Amino acid sequence: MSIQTNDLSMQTARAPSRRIRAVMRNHMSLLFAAAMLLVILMVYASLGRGVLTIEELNIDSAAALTLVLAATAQTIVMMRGGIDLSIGGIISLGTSVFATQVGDSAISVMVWSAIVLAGGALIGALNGWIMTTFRLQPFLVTLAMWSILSGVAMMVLPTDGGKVPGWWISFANEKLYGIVMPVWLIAALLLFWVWFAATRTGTTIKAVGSSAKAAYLSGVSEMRVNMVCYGLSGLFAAMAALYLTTQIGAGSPNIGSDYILASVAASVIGGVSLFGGRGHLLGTVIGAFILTIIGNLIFVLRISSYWQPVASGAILLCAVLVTSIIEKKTRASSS
Amino acid sequence: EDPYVIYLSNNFVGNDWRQQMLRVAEVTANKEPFAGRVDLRIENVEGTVQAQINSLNNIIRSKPNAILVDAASAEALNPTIQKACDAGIVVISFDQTISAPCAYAVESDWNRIPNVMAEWMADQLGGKGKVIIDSGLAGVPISANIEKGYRGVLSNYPDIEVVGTYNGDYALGPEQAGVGSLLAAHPQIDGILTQGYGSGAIKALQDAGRPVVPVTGFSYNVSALTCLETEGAKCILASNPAYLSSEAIRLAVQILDSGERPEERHILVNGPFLATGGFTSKLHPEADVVELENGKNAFPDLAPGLTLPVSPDWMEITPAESAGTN
Amino acid sequence: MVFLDVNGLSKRFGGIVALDNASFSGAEGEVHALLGENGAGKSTFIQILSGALRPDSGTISLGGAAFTAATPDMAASAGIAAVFQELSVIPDLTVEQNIWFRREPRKFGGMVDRREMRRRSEALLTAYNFPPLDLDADLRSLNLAEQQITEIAKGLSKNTRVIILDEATSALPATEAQWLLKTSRKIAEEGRLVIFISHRMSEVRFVADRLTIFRNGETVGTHRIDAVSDDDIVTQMIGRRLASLYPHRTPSETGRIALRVDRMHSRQGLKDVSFALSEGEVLGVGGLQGHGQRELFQSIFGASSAEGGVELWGRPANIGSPRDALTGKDGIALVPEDRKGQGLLLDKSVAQNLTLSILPLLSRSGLVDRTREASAVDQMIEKLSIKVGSRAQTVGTLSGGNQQKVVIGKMLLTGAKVLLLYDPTRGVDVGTKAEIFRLMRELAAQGYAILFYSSDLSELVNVADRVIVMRNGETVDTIATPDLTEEAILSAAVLDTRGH
Amino acid sequence: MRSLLEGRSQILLAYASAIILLIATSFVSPGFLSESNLRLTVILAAFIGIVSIGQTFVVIGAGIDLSIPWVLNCAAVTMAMLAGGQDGNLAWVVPLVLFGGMAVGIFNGIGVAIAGVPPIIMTLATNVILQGVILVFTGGRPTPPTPEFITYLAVGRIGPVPVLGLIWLVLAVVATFVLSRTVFGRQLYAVGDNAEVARYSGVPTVRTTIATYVISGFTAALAGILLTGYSGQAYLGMGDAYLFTSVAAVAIGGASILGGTGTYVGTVAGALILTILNGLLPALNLSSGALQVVYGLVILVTVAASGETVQRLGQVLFRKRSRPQGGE
Ligand SMILES: Nc1ncnc2c1ncn2[C@@H]1O[C@H](COP(=O)(O)OP(=O)(O)OP(=O)(O)O)[C@@H](O)[C@H]1O
Ligand SMILES: Nc1ncnc2c1ncn2[C@@H]1O[C@H](COP(=O)(O)OP(=O)(O)OP(=O)(O)O)[C@@H](O)[C@H]1O
Ligand SMILES: [Mg+2]
Ligand SMILES: [Mg+2]
Repeated sequence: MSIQTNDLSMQTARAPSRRIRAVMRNHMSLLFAAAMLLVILMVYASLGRGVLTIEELNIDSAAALTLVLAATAQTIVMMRGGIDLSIGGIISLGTSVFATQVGDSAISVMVWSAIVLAGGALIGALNGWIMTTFRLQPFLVTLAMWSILSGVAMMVLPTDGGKVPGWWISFANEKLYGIVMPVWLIAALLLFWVWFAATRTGTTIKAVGSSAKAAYLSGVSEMRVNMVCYGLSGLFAAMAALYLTTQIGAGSPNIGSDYILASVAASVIGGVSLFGGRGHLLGTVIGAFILTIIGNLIFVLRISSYWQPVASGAILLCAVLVTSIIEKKTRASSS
Repeated sequence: EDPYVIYLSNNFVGNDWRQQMLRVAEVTANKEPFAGRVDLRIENVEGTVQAQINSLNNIIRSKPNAILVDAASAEALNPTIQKACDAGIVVISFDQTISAPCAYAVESDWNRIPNVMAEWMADQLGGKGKVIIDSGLAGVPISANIEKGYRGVLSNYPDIEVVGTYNGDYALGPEQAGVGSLLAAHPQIDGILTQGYGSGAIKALQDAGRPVVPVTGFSYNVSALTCLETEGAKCILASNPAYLSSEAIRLAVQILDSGERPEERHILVNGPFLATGGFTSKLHPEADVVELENGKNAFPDLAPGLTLPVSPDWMEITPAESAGTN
Repeated sequence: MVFLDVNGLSKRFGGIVALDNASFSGAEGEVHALLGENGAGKSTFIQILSGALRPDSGTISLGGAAFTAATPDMAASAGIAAVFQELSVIPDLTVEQNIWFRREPRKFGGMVDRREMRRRSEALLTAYNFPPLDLDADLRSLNLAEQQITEIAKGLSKNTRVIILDEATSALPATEAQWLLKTSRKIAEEGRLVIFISHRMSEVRFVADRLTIFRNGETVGTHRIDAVSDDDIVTQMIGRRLASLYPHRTPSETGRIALRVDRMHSRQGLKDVSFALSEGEVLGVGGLQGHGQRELFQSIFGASSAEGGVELWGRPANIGSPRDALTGKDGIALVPEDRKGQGLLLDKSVAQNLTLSILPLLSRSGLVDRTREASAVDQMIEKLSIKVGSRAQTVGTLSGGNQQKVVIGKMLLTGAKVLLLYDPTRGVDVGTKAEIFRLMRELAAQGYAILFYSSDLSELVNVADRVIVMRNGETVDTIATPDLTEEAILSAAVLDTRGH
Repeated sequence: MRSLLEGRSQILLAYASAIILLIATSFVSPGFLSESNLRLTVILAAFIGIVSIGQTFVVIGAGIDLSIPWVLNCAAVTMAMLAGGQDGNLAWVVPLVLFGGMAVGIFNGIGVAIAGVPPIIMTLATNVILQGVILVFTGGRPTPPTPEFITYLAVGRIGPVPVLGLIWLVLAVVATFVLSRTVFGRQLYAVGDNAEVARYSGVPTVRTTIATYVISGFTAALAGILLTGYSGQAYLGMGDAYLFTSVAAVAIGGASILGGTGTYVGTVAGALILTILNGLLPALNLSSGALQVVYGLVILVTVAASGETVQRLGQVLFRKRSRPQGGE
């Protein structure tokens, strides 16, 4: 009947524009983060360093990778609407165990890497189990776990020390087609995400973060989701620990704490919502690079020592401020 | 010829000691014999190892003559420092030093300091009593070192018992709180070996209404003043001088000038001890222990957070300069 | 012959008895309506059948075998799927992801097989001849009707012997509602059982073969649809006779213009809306859904920005935020479309929700006067006969209709003189509907000015004095009694009566 | 009924665990229940408690304030410098400093509520900037000693009762009253629960959000001033301990860090638990590592106990379907 057809035509007319809006909405934060990074790079480049060179890419990637891995862990948990402070403990313990136990042989490195990774995953899963069984806030459970793991790390290795094989340290500078391992790793990480986001597990985690109640109505098991999320988080934190040992050539029982807030910051800058359901690892990677490169920017700007903290904070703030404002406006008019 | 480009990479700005150290470095660089010969560039980073590694990488890329490092970690910077050395840059770590063999380490004598102070304590207690020890900042090598030294010496006195430890974190608040809770736990405490101010411990004793017992600490102005002004206080204060930075600059310039490098990578800076009443160490007879004296080595009109002594003997840095109050 | 047989089903929530020894029996090939006032226990019943809730006691048999389901998944595989009243869709997933959530077809490496999923989606949509639906749109970006349709698609996609529609039409515009009714018949003719819940008698008449009536969690009776009159049904539902659904309409407008909207236009799709709402008038807003009604209501309320003049009692009003609307001298109040997203704090108490907008009014020098608050709350619970265990019950645990009543109560409490009612009777039972309509006329008579949108045309026709018809964001026509009929509105909505 | 009872019983349980902890501690540390030590405990708890007032408001409003450490530190340092050790100057110095703290709060609030910067980033950046600002402002100069009166406020006592304890008590009563009885408090819960619904209900969401950060700035500055009294001087880094502690106290007190719930009464329990724990640990005579393990375990057990029990209660009384704690 005429009504139906009229209605049809009207709706279909609206559909495409809406699809664009939907895509916009989902990846806006990510786009803005990218823009932010670009601007910073421009400023940076204009200050006489050949920025857009492979060399720079290699150096910055090597510097950023630990944070990227830690932030990956955090992103997965934040997608589900949680937070994981225990990555601090996992990183500390990971480096400590690895640096104290590992020998020079490749076998030994492989074995102990495996052990550290497995340990991280297990500890993460334990977080998930505890918070589900006792209905506790992720914040508290992971805060406690952070403290516990740091303590254990300190028992394993009271102060910075231990050693890792020389060839392991130089891993970060190994080149493949003129590009260092960290860059390839980051690429691999993004590929992983593309795959992960396309799996049922990926969708489920996003769904629970978006609306836990609806997800449970659809038969999602809270226990399973939590154990998987925090397990993965632990796994990536352990990866961060392993890579970190190539950077510091030793173990450190308290180094992990440096990455807790930074990992959250990187994710948030990259457009991951603290309330769950939204985010993409690409954004997180961009966020991590922004945080890393701001340091370089300060250096080349030759800012006097007193002003350096002010500057780093101010740059970050300006960047986020501008993008947030634009984003808010865009959202307002597109919804 | 153009001045040496020397970078000072400092991993933490958040306490009085570091601020004085930075100020002293600047003062030194602009005083004879360095005025005009040293282009000192200070790079501060916020606490984290990662940040200092990144900062050092930036510094290395700009190929300076020398890098002075107050390090976030004794080990974690080694791979980066190695890069610097390979690039032919003179690397001198100070205060929190690093273990990389290619870098020099300018520091206080962390074996002598706890030894002398523990010996003094034992002397004060007549070889008998219950004491508590400050473990400093968890995970920091120097902290472990000092505690080890304290315990090592005290173990020679069978009648002295270490009944507790706390983390003083080199800050007043934690020292006061830590001592406070140990006082609660132990009805009898005859001596307190801190790694921090010592004055916090004395305050804690007073708050708890306990008699003031012998206290070891480090020579901050506030510590010295507290020891002098508090009724019946007995203190020994070791110095970890803030002018370690000037010593590092001096060493760097010396190496750059002469082009030859000292064999010994460890350069120990021996500041004097300040004590209420004189004391001569048997373990380290060479250690000079100066008697605390108002106006001479304790300055009521200067800031409490000032670290003493303010000036190395080979150069005149006034208290005002090191306090930045001029 | 009986296919689904339920006996002695009981469910309590703390003090509240939701189901009290209820029974139900449905046969394959029928559309079986389930009726009852708000809070009668229908949704609880449904949630138990579909594995979302576990009963305290009672037996369920399906096709002769005992049926137990711990989760909706298990229920679905056992042969029962439900379209929930409280939508179970996920805001940050696309329509398609929602339909197949956790049942996605997969290819190598566990990745979702998008092509296959798309194939199935399109097959599903065409099989039931769904209204057009953008499979890639985020649920967040959809309006309630579209979300409801997604929920329906999700339910039908499970392809079960028993399909439950819990007030699935309540959020749908006329055309889509029509479609769903036809679809339900079709499904029944395929030999499956459709359990259909609605508060719209006309729909029940159109679609149901039999109906079962709940009251206070008990089964009152089951009848063949042609064996009972509407009056009997209503009587059994609410336990008393209902004179008439619609109040007698005595014109009460004073002619004083309360709200004048002049050439209002906005990015959100309002092109050019002008009208005047006079004191004591109930002005209906008609037209096909999605032609700007929602945007109009929100823009007047200051919830979304729009250009164009707004006058209140002849004075130009400058409303930048809902707060301005509510706090302005004899301000404007809104019953928003989205109960969950805009109307209620679901995990706060009934009292906190009812008084949220009027805290300043209830307070002396910044302090909330608790006694005044309590009395205001009780009076509203009383007035709208909201079924609650206590003032402090969490709103989220109220039945759908009672939640809607809380939204209305919240608006009434503001004391605003201009009321914007966007589909206020959604999911509300007949008894209360009648009450609400009576209230609207009464308020009008007291000089309130009411702007009224309903997804149910007959409500507009029977309650409003005039109806402005919107089409593509413009007001295309104004129809007043006596020639105010559903046909008139529809034709105006579809073909431009200004004839060019 | 549920939400109400849940809130209440969780708080009760928090206090129960605080008391149990206290008793446990008094076994390990005989003098712990001595008057002087209880006084010390109250004083130390008061500092956590006072900074946590602001954090409680912010967290209820679905935000977080990570700028507390250096707001506190800046307040302490500027107070010490401006007062120059003279009580006489306090009359204008203290108000000025407190106002400074509130100004920072306004800055945070505007960034979050109007510009839409995620709170965690906004306040983190503010924290870093403030650290730099104070260094620039003081030239890193160590500060003069604390005026007598401040010291009195921090460690003085009236009879056996510590002055600071009384100050805290007053503030606690005010905070609780504001949250539970005032329009602002009630609206704050709404904003934290669902900002959109709040906005549709005419709640001044922007102003309300900003207000929470202002309060936080105020309490952080106040704590800073008082803390100089306790430690006898303002020193750089004195605030760092309060970054996670303040959030932990709020969370242990039963607030969800996702906003919409929480009470200050609960936070007080949190502050007490953390302080007693800090008093217990040194007495245990363990290695730093072991201490951190114990610290974590105790926190876990404490909150697990209350959390679990509450849930049981809820299930028994209301057959509540399991809903996620952090999920929505
Ligand atoms: N989780 C719960 N906690 C407490 N009471 C509940 C809960 N769920 C439902 N109830 C109560 O059970 C009763 C039945 O609710 P139900 O949703 O089944 O009614 P309904 O027939 O669907 O009404 P409506 O037509 O308004 O949807 C209501 O009084 C409701 O308040
Ligand atoms: N939660 C929110 N997120 C983004 N913008 C908002 C939010 N709430 C309100 N606004 C915008 O901020 C402006 C002021 O809104 P609101 O009245 O809530 O804050 P307010 O400044 O306290 O109000 P008033 O100026 O009357 O005191 C409005 O234009 C509104 O659109
Ligand atoms: Mg229902
Ligand atoms: Mg306003």
